[in-house]
Amino acid sequence: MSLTTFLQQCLTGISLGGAYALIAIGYTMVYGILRLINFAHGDIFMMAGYFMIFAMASMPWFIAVPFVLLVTTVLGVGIERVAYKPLRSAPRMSVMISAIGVSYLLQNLATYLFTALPMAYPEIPGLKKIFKIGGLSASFVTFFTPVLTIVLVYLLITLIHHTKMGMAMRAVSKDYETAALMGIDINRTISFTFAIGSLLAAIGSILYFTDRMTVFPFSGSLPGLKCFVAAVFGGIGSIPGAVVGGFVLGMGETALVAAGYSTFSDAFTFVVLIIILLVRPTGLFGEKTTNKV
Amino acid sequence: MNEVKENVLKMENVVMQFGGVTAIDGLSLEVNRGEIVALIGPNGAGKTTAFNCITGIYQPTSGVVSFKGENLKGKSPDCITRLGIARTFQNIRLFSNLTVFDNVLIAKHLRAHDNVFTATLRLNLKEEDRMRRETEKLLREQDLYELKDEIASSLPYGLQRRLEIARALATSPELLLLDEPAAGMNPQETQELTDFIVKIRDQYHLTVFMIEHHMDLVMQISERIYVLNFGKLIAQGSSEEIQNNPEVIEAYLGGSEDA
Amino acid sequence: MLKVDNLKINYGGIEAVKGISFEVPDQSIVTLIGANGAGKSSTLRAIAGLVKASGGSISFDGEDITSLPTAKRVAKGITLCPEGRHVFPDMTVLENIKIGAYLRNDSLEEDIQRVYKLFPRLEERHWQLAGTLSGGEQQMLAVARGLMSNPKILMLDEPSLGLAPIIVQEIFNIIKRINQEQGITVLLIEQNANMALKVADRAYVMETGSITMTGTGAELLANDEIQAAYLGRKK
Amino acid sequence: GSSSSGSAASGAAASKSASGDKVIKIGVFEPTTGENGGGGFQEALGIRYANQTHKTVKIGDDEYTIELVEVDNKSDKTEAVNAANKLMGEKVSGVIGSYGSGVSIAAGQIFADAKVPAVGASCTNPQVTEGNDYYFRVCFLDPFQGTVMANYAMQNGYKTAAVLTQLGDDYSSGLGSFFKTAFTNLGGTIADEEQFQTNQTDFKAVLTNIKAANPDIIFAPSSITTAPLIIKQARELGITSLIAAGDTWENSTIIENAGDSAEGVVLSTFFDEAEPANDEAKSFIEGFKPYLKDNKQDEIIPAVSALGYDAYLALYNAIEAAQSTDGEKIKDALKDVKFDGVTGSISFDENGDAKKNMAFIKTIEKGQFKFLTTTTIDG
Amino acid sequence: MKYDFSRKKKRDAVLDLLLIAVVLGICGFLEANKYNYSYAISIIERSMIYAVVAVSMNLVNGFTGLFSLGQAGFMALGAYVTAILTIPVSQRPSVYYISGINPLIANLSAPITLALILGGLVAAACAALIGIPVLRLKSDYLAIATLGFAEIIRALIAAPMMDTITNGSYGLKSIPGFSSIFQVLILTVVSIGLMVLLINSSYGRMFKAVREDEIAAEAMGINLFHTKELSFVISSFFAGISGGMLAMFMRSIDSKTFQVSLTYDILLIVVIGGIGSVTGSVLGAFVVTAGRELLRFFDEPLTVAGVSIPLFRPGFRMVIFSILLMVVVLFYSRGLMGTNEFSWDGIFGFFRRKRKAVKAEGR
Ligand SMILES: Nc1ncnc2c1ncn2[C@@H]1O[C@H](COP(=O)(O)OP(=O)(O)OP(=O)(O)O)[C@@H](O)[C@H]1O
Ligand SMILES: Nc1ncnc2c1ncn2[C@@H]1O[C@H](COP(=O)(O)OP(=O)(O)OP(=O)(O)O)[C@@H](O)[C@H]1O
Ligand SMILES: [Mg+2]
Ligand SMILES: [Mg+2]
Repeated sequence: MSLTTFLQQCLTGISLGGAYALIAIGYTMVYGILRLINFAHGDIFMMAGYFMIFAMASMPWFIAVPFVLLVTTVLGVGIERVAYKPLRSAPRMSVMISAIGVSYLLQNLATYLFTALPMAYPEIPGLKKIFKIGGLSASFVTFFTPVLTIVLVYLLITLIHHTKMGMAMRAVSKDYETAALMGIDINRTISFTFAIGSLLAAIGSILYFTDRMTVFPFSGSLPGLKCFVAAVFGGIGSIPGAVVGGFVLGMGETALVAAGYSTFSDAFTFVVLIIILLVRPTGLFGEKTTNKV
Repeated sequence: MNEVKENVLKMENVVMQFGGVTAIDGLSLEVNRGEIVALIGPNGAGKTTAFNCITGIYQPTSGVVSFKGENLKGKSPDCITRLGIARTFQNIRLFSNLTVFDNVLIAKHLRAHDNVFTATLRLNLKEEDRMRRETEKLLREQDLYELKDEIASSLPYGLQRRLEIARALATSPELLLLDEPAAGMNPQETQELTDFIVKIRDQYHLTVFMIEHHMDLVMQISERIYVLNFGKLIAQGSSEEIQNNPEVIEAYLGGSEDA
Repeated sequence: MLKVDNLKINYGGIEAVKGISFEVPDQSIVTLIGANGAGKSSTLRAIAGLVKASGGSISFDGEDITSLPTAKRVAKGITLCPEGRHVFPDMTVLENIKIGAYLRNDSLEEDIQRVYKLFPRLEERHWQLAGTLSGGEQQMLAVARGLMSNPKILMLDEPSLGLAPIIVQEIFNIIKRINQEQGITVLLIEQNANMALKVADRAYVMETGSITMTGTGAELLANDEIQAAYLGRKK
Repeated sequence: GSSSSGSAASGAAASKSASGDKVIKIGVFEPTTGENGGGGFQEALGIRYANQTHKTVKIGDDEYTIELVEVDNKSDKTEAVNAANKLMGEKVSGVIGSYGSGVSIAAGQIFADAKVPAVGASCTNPQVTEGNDYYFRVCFLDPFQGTVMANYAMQNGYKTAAVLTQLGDDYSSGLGSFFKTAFTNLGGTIADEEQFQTNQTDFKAVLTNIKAANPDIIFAPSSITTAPLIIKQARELGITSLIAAGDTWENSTIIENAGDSAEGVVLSTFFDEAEPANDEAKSFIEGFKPYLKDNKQDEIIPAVSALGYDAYLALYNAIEAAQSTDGEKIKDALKDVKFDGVTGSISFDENGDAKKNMAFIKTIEKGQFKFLTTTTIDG
Repeated sequence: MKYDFSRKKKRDAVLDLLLIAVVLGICGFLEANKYNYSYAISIIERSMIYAVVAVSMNLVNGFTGLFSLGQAGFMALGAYVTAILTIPVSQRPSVYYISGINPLIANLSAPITLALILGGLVAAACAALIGIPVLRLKSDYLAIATLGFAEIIRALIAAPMMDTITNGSYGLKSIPGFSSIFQVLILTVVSIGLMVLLINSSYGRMFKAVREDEIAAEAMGINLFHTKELSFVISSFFAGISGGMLAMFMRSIDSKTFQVSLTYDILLIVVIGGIGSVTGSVLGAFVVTAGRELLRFFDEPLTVAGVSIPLFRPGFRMVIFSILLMVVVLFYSRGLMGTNEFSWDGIFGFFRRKRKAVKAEGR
């Protein structure tokens, strides 16, 4: 493999990893707080893609982008209200099924409304600008994604560990009742968590789809699954973990495909995951559950 | 019973560390057959941890725990139960969604002779029958028979404690470890429990080793008492000796107030 | 200050509390005693808004709070230290203490020092994850956390459970102190009826969902029936 | 995007024929949702249109109304089994479909067991008809298509090729491997072979490898969902090789989504509206364009619609020849039908495959599909 | 279901017999009119197959409390083993027409029942291996690891290196179907019957103990690993059997049939039926499978009095289906059966309550 090809592959790996990381953070946020695998996360991400298509059709990009972020956030919070809130005291499995149900619903709704055919994702000026250095070529998003990811991680960690809202989120994640006894408004905290999670999905969707150019009803399902794996890999609930997980999977996958083992690129994701879990049963940076007898 | 005291449980120089915390620091003690022995000490002294080291939930950092002369090192909790040590937990751990009857019946399985095929194909009806009869008998003896179809978690606290003990008895132990059996009971109930412990000790030829903070109970029935503080043994002896030991009073019992 | 009127609580058809009424006067210590399963905890949970009352009303400072959500009640100054500790296992001791003051916006430093003084063990272990504390340590933490919210009324559900005798005395001393020094009203549930009645200004006895007896602490302490049933003194 | 609400009119006409009339039912076994929902819908349009133009059939002295029974197989094999059984439950005399070979293979046994003949429109995989007496088809096969593209490449001086196929997809893998065989036999070199996973959206890694191999032509048969992704990402990486594929790519969504990058892409197909093969084709083109408009579709006739139309005609002719509504008899008649369809003259070989030896090659130019050439191979 | 059969009331025995007679009667009727009811038969068969795998999933998830999502992978193993062993030797060249068939399996064949059992055994053996490392994991981590293994199994099946055995991307076809609906019925009843016997045996109680509290279970002398492994392996065995049945039902399979979404579907059935209820799983299998089919008319254009209702077009069915699903989950969050099992008392009680409610409203 020539050096150019190698570097090009590295760029690909980094940009894929960055996109995975962004989505994985959203998973980890919601899981960390609600102990809920939000299967609909990938589909919220897909819907954000469609929102952008329609928004850009009728407004300039600098209005469309905030608009899409807002609408996606509202969608996420709305889903929480309708599908998860009534199940606060139900078995965890029911909530998960509800999440799967929402995921089905969004996919089916998208198929119904927008057909199964892919739709072109609009270009946001600047993001798609292609840089060519020697034989290498990469667009602006390729560099922008990892940087933005790191910035967001910093902000989120600050939020969770150094603000009151963050403290409330962590308390709610353990025990609704006791959290309420501390004066924490459970519903507001959870809504807030979903808002952040969906916002991240929306940001992730802009970067991801800009790089991949089309949206179809199942666009969210595979990244959804992979990013969930990335989140588990890093230790679900841990934000730096999700980022590391995202990059490891993105780059590992790229390396494998580049080496000609596409067949195992999906399986690879899981092999890596299982190896990590065997060594560290709660993921790379996962907190050990404290369960004193 | 033997005239020579046969020791059933022996801990020698046991140390248990969690990261920076040394929960038990060189604990040595013995419990002899047929005795009721209490382990007391301030909160966080390492009492529960000692129990966890005995029952295999933790592996001690160093030191030896032996049961009837057999070193328990590396043995898993189920294996230790099989050897004849049963326990209850500080925070009640019943199979909360199962019935009282099933809670006890499950424990009976330990001594059953069957395998998954004979059990599934109902070739073990005799064995199953025997387990059920024994469970019934045990429940009757413990005055729990009327409640046999109740869901365990719906029982009042005191009865849950009693059920937990019954379940432990169902494994046919020689040594019974009780971790704060009277917690959450009012003095009246505590008194009943006191009589109950003596009764089962005699009825099932048990050795009892218990952790307790209710001094009336401890002082009434324990033949010997060990006192632990910061993971170290600070005193041992009879009720009177302990009650009058200044170090124990200072660290644990406090002023004259009755607890 | 707190007034409970004809409170009823249902768990799936089973009536755990059958229309009880009582009052907690300002700056007093009131205790509820009674056998296991009498409905004491349920009553406190209803006051804190954790379970819905199926009938009756609860008012606080003359205001009806029966249908207020828990967080709002806490904001009004009602704090419950729940039965079974319920510390946040994955947070450190210090974080647990701080979260007790979630609704406060003033400086916490002084109060933290105060609870540290009450429970030196907690200061020693402020960095430890609460889930790994011993049972008794967790109990101390739960009480400390409850104090941090600067409540008007502090409800304690069996605070002495599983504590060493010396700490039990300490806890009751603390109860008296916060009541006298800080003027916090206390509503207490205790199995240790003996000590509870000693500190209580007023006591209620609950049996299978109803209040069967009431009086000052001293009155009940002297009562033969109570002695036989709850104080373990036969005769 | 395409919307289908206009189809209500035709559907209603089919399902609500006045009682008392003699009715013969034909099943339309297509995916209208799922991975291949788009293509399946276009194929169904052709069938519905054919049903409008050939509404009744005479059997003996009776005039029978042909009624279409549509089921959605969701591009999913498990769903396909139920959908096929539903059709059998409806007592159809014949079945048309399906877009996507996998579902056709899955349903084939069910049709055969019920002794109901099926005519595939665009399912190009050999397995569909192989060993199944009751399955026929009006399109050419993957081996043929692969060979056609290999011929085209060699004839136009593309000597090295890279093949990019979708794992686990019989259409893509099959076509890729037939292309490979034919291309090497013709003396070309396969410079690189790459595969990708279903639902994969990032092709940069494989494309980077292809770029390094620097082939003259990239043959990348795949679904219309992935096509624009491959095309755009290839161009973004600065790959300038010719990109080619099979019949699935003749779909305007590819042009819409890949935009300028799609320019110059080459593909093989069954039909070209600029080159009507016969009178039937001429009248079809005239009639179908307005029909597409009524259904809010682009007025470019998709090849699969033409094939859907032909499949319907095949069954229609067979029913007329058999003079019966009985599946078994219609099957026997199908073996001998010969008629001029819009995609050329059609008759079936012993396997049930259409005897075709011509394919159209098209390219994308200025955002339009443009006829390039026809290619014939012998035998 | 109770251990003590002698006390079972006469009424229940009569009703049981009646129920069996009705089921046999319906099956007999359908079988006799096979060609008129092929659609109904296919729905029923598929429901039964899903019922088997749903119960097997319930065994690990509901009764043993292990959150396992590997079902699709084990079904795939069962399906491929069954298919490879039962495709008629004469048909094999045409099935493996692209890459040829591995000589090892070219002439290997087995009767259907044996093939199904072997399929189950292969799945079980694989589960035993997987179980050793992963059963240490807890809750969601276990879920994602088992799901991962299922995907790895699927990737291996589809891998080009396996072409001569699994026919890679092209899948297997020409799998012989069921000879009659009774064959499915018997297989289903026997499989579920065995699982019910297991659940109600002393081992079933141990599973439940592990579910309720692992630490307490260990303190009762239950070996956690052995018990979990046992439940996992047995569940996978039956998942393998149902996979084999699915292969026979579909007549052609490929690796895509066994995607994660299949596991989700089964999980859905289990939860909708009620986690920890066998009859719930069976009921769930029928409700979900039949529900999805019965809604088909939503996909067809609807014209009322000459006006076409605009909503009705392809895809609408699945939208409605997902909404119904959400409604069930939201309003029956413990599933249709909760953790209860079917009993005649329950049925009568249900109607009595209904009647009372009606009366109460009437006043
Ligand atoms: N898993 C663990 N990780 C870290 N520290 C632990 C762990 N288990 C116990 N400890 C520490 O070890 C010490 C002893 O705890 P233990 O539970 O044995 O106390 P105890 O004597 O039973 O007290 P109590 O009477 O309050 O129950 C405590 O300080 C506790 O914080
Ligand atoms: N969540 C619940 N679901 C069903 N029943 C409950 C629930 N919580 C409490 N109960 C029942 O309500 C009754 C009263 O319970 P409560 O906890 O209020 O009693 P208590 O007086 O606090 O007893 P203890 O001294 O044991 O704490 C008991 O019979 C108990 O079993
Ligand atoms: Mg302890
Ligand atoms: Mg209580």
